[in-house]
Amino acid sequence: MRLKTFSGGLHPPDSKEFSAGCPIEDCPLPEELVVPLSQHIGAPAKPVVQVGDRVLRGQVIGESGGFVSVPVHAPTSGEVVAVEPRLHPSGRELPAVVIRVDGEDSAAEPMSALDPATAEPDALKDRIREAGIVGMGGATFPTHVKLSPPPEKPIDTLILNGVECEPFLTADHRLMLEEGEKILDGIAVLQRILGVEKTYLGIEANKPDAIDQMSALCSGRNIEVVPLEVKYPQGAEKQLICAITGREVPSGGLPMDVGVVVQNVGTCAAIADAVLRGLPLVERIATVSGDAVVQPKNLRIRVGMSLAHLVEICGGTRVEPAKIIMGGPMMGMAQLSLDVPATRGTSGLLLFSEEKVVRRPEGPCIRCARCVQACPARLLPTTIAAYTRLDMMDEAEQLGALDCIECGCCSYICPAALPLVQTIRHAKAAIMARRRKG
Amino acid sequence: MVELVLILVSAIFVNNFVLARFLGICPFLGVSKKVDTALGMGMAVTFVMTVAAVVTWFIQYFILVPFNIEYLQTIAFILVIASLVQLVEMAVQKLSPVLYQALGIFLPLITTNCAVLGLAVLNIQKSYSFLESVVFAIGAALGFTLAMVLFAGLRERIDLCPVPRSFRGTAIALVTAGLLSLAFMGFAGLVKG
Amino acid sequence: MIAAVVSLGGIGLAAALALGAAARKFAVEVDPREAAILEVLSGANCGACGYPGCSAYAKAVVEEGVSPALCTPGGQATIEAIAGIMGVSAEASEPEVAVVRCQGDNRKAQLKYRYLGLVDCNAAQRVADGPKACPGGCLGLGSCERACPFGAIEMTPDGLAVINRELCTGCRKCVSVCPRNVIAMTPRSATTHVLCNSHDKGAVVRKYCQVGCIACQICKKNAPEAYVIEDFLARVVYEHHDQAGPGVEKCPTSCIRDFRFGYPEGSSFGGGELPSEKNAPDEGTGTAG
Amino acid sequence: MRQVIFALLPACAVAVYMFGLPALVTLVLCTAGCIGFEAGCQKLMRRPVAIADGSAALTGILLAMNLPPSSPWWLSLLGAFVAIVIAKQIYGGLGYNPFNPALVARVVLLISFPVQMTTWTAPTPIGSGLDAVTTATPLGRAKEAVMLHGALPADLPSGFLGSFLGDIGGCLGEVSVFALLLGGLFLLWKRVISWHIPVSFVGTVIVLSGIFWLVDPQRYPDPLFHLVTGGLMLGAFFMATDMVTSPVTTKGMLVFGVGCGLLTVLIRLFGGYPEGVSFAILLMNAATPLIDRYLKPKKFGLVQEKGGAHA
Repeated sequence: MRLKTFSGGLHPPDSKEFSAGCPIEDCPLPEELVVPLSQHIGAPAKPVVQVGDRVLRGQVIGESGGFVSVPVHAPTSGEVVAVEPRLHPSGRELPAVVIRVDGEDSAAEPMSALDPATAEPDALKDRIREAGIVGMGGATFPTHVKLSPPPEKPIDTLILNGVECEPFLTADHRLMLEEGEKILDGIAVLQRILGVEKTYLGIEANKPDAIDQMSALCSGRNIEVVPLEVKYPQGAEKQLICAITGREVPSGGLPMDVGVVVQNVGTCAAIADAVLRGLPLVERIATVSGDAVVQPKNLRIRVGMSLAHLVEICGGTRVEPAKIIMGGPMMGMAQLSLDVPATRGTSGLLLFSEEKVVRRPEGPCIRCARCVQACPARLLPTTIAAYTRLDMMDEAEQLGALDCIECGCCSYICPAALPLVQTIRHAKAAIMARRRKG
Repeated sequence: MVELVLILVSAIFVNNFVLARFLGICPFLGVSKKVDTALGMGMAVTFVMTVAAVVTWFIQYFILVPFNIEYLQTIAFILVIASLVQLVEMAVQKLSPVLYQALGIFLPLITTNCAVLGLAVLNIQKSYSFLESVVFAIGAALGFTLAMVLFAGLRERIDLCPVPRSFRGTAIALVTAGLLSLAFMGFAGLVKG
Repeated sequence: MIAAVVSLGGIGLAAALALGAAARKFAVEVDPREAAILEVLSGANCGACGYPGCSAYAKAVVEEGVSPALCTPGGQATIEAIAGIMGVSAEASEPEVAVVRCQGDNRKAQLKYRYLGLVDCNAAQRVADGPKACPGGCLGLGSCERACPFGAIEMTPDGLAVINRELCTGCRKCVSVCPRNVIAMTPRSATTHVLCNSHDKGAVVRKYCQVGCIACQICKKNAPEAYVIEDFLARVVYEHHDQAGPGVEKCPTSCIRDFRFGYPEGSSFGGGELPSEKNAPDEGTGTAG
Repeated sequence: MRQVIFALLPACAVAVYMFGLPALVTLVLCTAGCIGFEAGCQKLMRRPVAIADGSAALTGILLAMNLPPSSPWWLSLLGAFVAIVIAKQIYGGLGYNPFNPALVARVVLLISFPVQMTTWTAPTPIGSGLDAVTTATPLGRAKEAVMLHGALPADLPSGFLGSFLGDIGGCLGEVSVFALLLGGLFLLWKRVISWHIPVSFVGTVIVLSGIFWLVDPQRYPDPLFHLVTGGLMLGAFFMATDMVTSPVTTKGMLVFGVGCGLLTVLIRLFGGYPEGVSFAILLMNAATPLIDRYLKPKKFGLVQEKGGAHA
């Protein structure tokens, strides 16, 4: 059978063998946690604790700052030693709560458990917001917003994203293998909230064990497991919807415009914890890998652990890392140092040695059109970039710069090593800035 | 019928007004920075050429020839063409101010555009019948538009090139026009006429 | 002969009638003042006035009664000319010139990381707030140089923007394009400026820049009228710029500079006096290092 | 770039074997000339000298392929100058030239020096002991005969195998279809070029010339003749597929190939020149920006799929 997929895309070596076989390990607590108040897209949370306060695991330390925002919880018990700007994965100094860990890890009173079969959808959505749940694939968009489509946009399909198309990352893979039931619980909650007719779980075909496992679990539950062709960016929301349902999210639109909601399997597991057990989101699974790490692992980490601590748990580094990436190698964010806290969106931490980091000199574009063929949004990356370089933003916009999903296929495939996606990202920001100006 | 088709094809490709006869170079270089304006200019010229061919044909055979004043041909034709262009200019300004802005000074310059006058004179020279004149005019105008649009496309692309400073602007445009004309040499002999 | 005159006259008459009719049908109202204003504007279409191009500004002046004083590149003469056309009085405005408030090029200031990507300051600023350790320093990727319609900005080989005061018309294009607000508009008569844009504390500044303002107060002690220190950064009070001299020599990090005595090092404008400046003191005309 | 040069080697070898020393001299002069002009230009413009990328050498080889084997030395050097300086470097160098440099040079030479450019030597394989004699290309003879008598000459080479392997007069690159095809297939296999342009180009030539042949076989040669003579293979696999001067989208490539084929046949059958491949490719080069402009891929999300019934 031909596997479902989308048009465009490419096949980077998936490099998952380093950590795919490693069961999830609990990461021990460090002495200090730096919990950023901005761990999601939208307004940052407002701190509600002061220096000297004792906090318990799961206690709210930052209140949500608006509708598109979620609260932040203490990942463990300890004493607040500072509320100040700290280096954030974005490279900026942003407000964070620093907690000295007492090691007891005593939990605050959990929220009441809800029964997904009987609870009101609105109560479930409130719970998801209170638990601070955001998209855990890396985008960190507040989940309750995604689950609240306006009434004129009926949702008939729920898609679970277990694709994990980024090379190296195996966190979702391990989660599906080890905690499949939790994911199913989360799916039940989502189905109750959305009232959908059809639920799909998309998994890339390079994870046959996860496909078998989830197929067995899902049988008889109105959930269809869809094996997908191994191709990057198969896990990008719009591409995933296209592959599974054949619907294309309109340009500038959202999945809800075609009646679909997509949720990451990690988010699903977090929802199950929040609803069935009343636990807020303070931990997640993250893959630590890359050739500079001694022992690649899949870790269950707490939010606020410094990247240096994660590396230490994985046996430290073999060589001086030349590149540190939070997230996947294609779309992740390069980090200035390891003194940065992990957040709810930290799906992975990759450390590469100098020899793995390919830095080719930029050459001239010879219009080989590899980027055009690879672009999953079917744009002309090199032409958009050429106009952007000359600051001709009208032309760049006309060519659809805003439809770019920033998957990085063009930069990856470019034989001339041009920074295409970086340039287009700049064009997008410049066009948006100009629109705001009016 | 075949004759008419041949005249049309010949005027568009083989004896392209711009690239083979080198008429109408001024708007060709002046208004070819963007494909859209080139297209607009092409349409304006198409209109002027067709109407000019009709009117000048009538003037030639119903006024100049009967009165034996063919020596006034040039003056009479320029007079008519100039008025026509004025007309088009007013219409464009009213109907499409954007195009009017983009065409700028080149719109009134169609007045003295050798392509239009050349067409009128060629029609008489080749002693085309009325129908042949009109077809020849349409062909010439389409050829002009084709050359304009092709050239504008090339120039839009050259805008993105790191052309050496001394060749920027008109210099590189002229080189490109030369190369384009070179390519059109391939049509030579395709249709005799 | 008669036939010639009559027939040509007839053709001309017919054409004239047709044109006359067309002129009535396709009449477009254009205010003659608009064309007159367009005439006196520089035609650079720089956008300093806030309108997309000179013709849009001319239209706005005539139709919306926008102030005639918005064309900074044209200077006082243009403003007066527009005011004359519109029949209003022109208020005088002091001509301005842009100044890059930074001397920390890639040799003198530290970098946080190596930036690889589009050569554009705004693009670099979006990557972890720019590669320069100083949050206010010039990124040196030349966005202002490309934005300047008058060719008044050059980048030194070590990555610092320097503005040629004679070519600068005060159009503010560079100010709006700079992501770090390094470029400021200053009165043209003032030649002494604090070339630093970092509001960090002195100890922090010292760590990442050799020529940053450390807010040591020495300039203020030497010329109390001419300087203020706000938020750990010294600033020249331009009303008293003529008294700023003593602060220049005493500044321990040489971040205060008098442009009469040269430009930041590495720029090709460096050295020599500006002919437009009168009363240049006798001493010290060499390039300040 | 290297792979394209590599793919051209068999054809070069056949040409040198068939035409002997003059062919080798032309090859060397063109290649050296191109590299020299490229380096000189880049020095003059104070840009980094990038002759190591192989693009100038490739242009040189392609240019030589487009010249008669007995070209005088100055013809080769002039061609190299036109190709590199006028057609490429003043547009900014590699990646920016709108027209294929080697073809521009060929057409400039063809128009300026028709005699030198159409003096062909009959192939005299090394060791055959034959003296070099001048001859006409099959396309040239076909054209002449049709012009004069309105019918094809009776003795047009019908030996398909011979012309396929390479014993007909013509430019260096028109000799052996077999060697060129070998190189072309190598490029396809290595995915240096995509199939769209060669297939649509050659396909159009076969279909169109086939139609004409069926209409009047006395006047129009058969498709096979079109395939194995002239520069069709060279053009379809090595010149039209030049990425810099051809469209970037697959749809655009197909249109480009069809356009090339159409113009080639029209010029060959009805035009003043016996060979139309180079003009056809140049004309389509000129149309490439427009093709790219109007045949962009449909952006993701602009097509409403059948499943998306949600208005």
